[in-house]
Amino acid sequence: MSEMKSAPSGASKISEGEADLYLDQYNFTTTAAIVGSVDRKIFVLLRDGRMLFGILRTFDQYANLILQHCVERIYITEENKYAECGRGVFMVRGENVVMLGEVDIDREDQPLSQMERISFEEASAVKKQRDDARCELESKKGKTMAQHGLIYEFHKSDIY
Amino acid sequence: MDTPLDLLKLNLDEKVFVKLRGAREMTGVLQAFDSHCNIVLSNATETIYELVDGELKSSTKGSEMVFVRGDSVTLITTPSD
Amino acid sequence: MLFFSFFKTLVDQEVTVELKNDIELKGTLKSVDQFLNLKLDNISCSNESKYPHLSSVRNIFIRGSTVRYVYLNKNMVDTNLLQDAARREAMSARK
Amino acid sequence: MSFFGFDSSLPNQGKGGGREKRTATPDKPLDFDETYQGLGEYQNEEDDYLNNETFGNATDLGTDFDFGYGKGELSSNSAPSAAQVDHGRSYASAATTGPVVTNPGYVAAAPHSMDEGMDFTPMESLWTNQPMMMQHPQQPQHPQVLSMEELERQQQQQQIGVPHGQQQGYMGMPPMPPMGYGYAPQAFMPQAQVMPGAAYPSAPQGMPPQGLPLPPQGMPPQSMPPPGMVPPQYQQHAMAMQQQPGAHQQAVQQVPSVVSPLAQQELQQSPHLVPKAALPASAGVVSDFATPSPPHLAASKSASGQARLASPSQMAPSSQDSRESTPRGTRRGSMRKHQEPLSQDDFKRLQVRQAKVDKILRHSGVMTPRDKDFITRYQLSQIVTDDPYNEDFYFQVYKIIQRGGIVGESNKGLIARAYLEHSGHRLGGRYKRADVALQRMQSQVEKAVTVAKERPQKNRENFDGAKEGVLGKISSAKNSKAPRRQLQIPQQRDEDEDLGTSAIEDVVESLNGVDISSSSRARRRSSYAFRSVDQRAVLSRSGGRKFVLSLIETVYAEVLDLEALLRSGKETDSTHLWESLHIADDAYEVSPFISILSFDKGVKIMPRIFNFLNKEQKLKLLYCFFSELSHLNIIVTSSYKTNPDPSDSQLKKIELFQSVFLKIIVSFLSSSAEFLEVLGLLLALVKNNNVSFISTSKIGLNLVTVLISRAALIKQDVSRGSVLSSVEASSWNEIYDKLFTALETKLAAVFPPEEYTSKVVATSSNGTPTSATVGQSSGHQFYDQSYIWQFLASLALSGKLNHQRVIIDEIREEIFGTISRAEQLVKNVPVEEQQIALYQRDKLYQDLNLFLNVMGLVARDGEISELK
Repeated sequence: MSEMKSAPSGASKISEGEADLYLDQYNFTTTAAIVGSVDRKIFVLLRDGRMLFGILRTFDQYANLILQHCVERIYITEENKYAECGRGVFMVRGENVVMLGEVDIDREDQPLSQMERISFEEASAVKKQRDDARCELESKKGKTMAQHGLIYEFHKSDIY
Repeated sequence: MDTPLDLLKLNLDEKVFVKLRGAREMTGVLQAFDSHCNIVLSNATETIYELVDGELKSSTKGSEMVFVRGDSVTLITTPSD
Repeated sequence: MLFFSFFKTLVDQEVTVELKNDIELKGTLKSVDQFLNLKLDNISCSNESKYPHLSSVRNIFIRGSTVRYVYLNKNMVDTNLLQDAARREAMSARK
Repeated sequence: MSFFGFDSSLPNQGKGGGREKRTATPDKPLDFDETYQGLGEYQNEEDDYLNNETFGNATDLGTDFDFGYGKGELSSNSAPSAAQVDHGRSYASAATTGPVVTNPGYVAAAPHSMDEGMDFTPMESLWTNQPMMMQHPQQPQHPQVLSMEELERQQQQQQIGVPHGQQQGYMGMPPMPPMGYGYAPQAFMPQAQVMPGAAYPSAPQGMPPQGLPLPPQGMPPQSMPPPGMVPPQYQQHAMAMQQQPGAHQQAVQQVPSVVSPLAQQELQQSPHLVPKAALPASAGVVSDFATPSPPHLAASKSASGQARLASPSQMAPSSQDSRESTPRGTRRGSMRKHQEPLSQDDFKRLQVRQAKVDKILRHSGVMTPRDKDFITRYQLSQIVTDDPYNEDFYFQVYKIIQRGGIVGESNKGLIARAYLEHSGHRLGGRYKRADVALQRMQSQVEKAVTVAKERPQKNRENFDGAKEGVLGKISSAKNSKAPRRQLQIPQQRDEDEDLGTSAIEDVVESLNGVDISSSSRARRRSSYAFRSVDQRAVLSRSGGRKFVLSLIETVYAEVLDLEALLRSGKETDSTHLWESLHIADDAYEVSPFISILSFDKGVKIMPRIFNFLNKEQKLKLLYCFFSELSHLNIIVTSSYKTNPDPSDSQLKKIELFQSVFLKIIVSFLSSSAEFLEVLGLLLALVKNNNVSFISTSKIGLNLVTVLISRAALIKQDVSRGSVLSSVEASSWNEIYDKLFTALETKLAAVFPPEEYTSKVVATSSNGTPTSATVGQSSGHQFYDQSYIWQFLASLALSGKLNHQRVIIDEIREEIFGTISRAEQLVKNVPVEEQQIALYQRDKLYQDLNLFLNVMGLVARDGEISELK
């Protein structure tokens, strides 16, 4: 109430038409898209290819996320294996997020139940090897492409 | 003086050729653009270049309407043909 | 703001988003913001084996900058209106 | 094992003090909005959205009431007080009883919202019982007026899952567990009978609210919320709850080892030895507790803890559990089944699920509604611009087009509903109240816009900077994938450009006064100048492609400006638009206006241009158009002579021109053009063009037809009042003669050759069918010649007998050719194609007779006879 009253009247007052226009926008904010996932289990894919699972507790206007009970998972899909490592509470910088999504807790274990779980160290090593190989391949590819006048860039930090 | 975007505006509703990062090209009718070079093309044909044993091969993919995010775009011009 | 405005009209339509890592996500567009971050419902993925958990994901928020293309149907777009909107955008950018 | 004398039978049988009242609650769906509205005694229903302010007041409470985030002393107080408060329900008991069907209120709450498949946040569920209180004020247990002590007690409870900002808002709320994800019902937890929870209702009654402060004992800083002042048995309970592994996925999978009864016992016996060691689960489990949690919050934990303790041996790692997944929508059903005996798999699944749910529910609500509003407002204020309508042009107009112009309140309702649906807002629930949401949104919008407008102007100029954040800002330049403007060129007005334009304007202006009859302009354009469809060749003679395209864009800009004026109800002035058309621009060999029509977008804009031109301008425009028709790209494209092999896209261009520009001409001629004006246009056409070339093109022939048929109609129109004046009549005869002379001996050439028509048919049937062809199915299409017969008919109609004779003579072959083709169609046709063949035959006769009837003849059944 006080805020309403203290809102300066006159020049800065917005017209009803304008208010309606912005009302349209209300649902089209980053917040509106993410807020429904608060206090829910989500996964987050980071630009460096890391995959996090955890409960979204809060976020800010930069879409920095706070994940609780955070678990990092690595898939070695070609061998039908995966690994996990608990990370506790994570704050994820919004700029590193590729995508995030709500996980159905009733269905999330289904794909894993058909995979073999291996140690996280082992999986990390495989992943690193895989990523390194890819980096090398891609940068080589980039050079060849450049000779054909084509831009094919690859950045290590974008290996999602 | 015309800005590059003014030149792009001339090509609205015209066929354009777009070069993209990731060794891709696309032709299509320009339906929209903005200052980030985000574009919408209709009747688009994408050409994807791949290296197969060091040889450059290409494949194409068509779509009736596509939004192309500007940060992939490296060049927009009128098609040579 | 042109494309923000544009994507708002596509809400509740089925679109296919191709990411820069070549993955294609098909789903119903539920939301978009001014950074063109997209939120999709009922997603299906072209390459689910890369991210097996996507089968249990109900909705997905995609950071706009990771998007390469968004494939649409032509009947979702009023091309004449869109061209006009692009012109207006270009005009107001000049002013 | 009975920790606190918890009367576990209570939930099962649905009886006991306060609960009985609830049992009596009719099975009425909960309205969460109601809940929200009436937080505690703040039952100010009208001013619902002001709750935001209410929450904000929490800061005024000072530290005295700042119980947030599970300080140790709280655990001691709140648990007992939970029971103390007259709601007669402890967290523990509530948790166990939650979903039991004998408790209709709760059951109604949880499954309903699940049914909706979304937005059921624990926050909302916390309010679930509120409406019940409100709807049933007769419940004597509900304290309407709270003593100070009661207030304190309640506040202590409120910090359960409720962060600072909300405390005040939740005052008076009964201590209810979050319900969102559903609880394993007691039926699954045989051991719950001996579980300790029942101690809550009884034991705490005598507890002093503050409890006895105990020094924290050997707590690892991060591992657990300090048990502090909890009397031993409560502490034990808290421990037991905390050591539950559910919080972590890994933990879940390792459940058997984690929750061995032994470990449990150890914990109980040595509560102060914090269970890092006692927890065999991975590091993740420990870190689960990194965030201090109010132990008493473990309402749900106790439930699952019981479940786990109940049958540890049955626990299997969930990752090897091949159970079926439970889709969201089936939850309701699965909850209903709770009363039935369960298979082991189901049991396991429920346990795993319960563990997950517990983890989620604990600590939920860290982000308060106020936080959410703040971020939304922040983002809204970023969108605020000086010209919101313009910025959102496409959406705003599209919306109106799609809904047929109906906007207004219903629209707002939709917006509010959408907001409720994807925001997961606390207003959500079974019966979402859009009006309340709308109110909230409106107040938020108002705040956001007001704030944004007060922002110093300099920020506005640096708008990109202002938009940073929200995923936009990227620190590393190399990997910048942010939506950043890629083309930023300093904008400066070029003086020369202005000079150049004004020079052209001068020329245009000087020509503006020129009467259309002064057709003998210096620029006498060659009429048969080109044999090529090459667009560039034509364009180069009117300034080049780029120049013409820029003209078109200028025209668009003018039209958009005029339309904006029209929308806002202002006067429009077509002067600038007229100038931008370069109609009378003699600086180029071919009028730029003609070249504008070479582009689809130039054609498409014409109807909108015509909306703003006055009659004189329209006449001038058409005069220019007909004078330079031979240069019109579409004529070249649609002539079988210059373009014998038209492509699909060319056919579409022809189609577009026909349906857009030809239509404009027809409507202008029929609505506003005088006889002499029509003659003027026809004269312009005949004098300045090679008519016989134009007549080889479909568009050209149509244009000639339009002019002469309009003239013929006016001539015959008795209602016109007066017959033609002698001047009019002689002009007409003169011009017609000119036209006829131009066409004579070449009349047969209006019929495209067979190979051209068959190509058009083939192209059309491959691509989108156009009006160039006739026929329902692709196999039976043929070239539609009706436009040719229409032309011949109007030519014959306006001519004298000798003209008609010449026409018949010249096209005799085509007439008989058409008749024999028509007859051929129905011969030797399979029965199934009979229908199509008959239709096609009739169509051929119909077109032909259009012409023959003018001369009193009719063709049917392979013969020509006199029309009777």
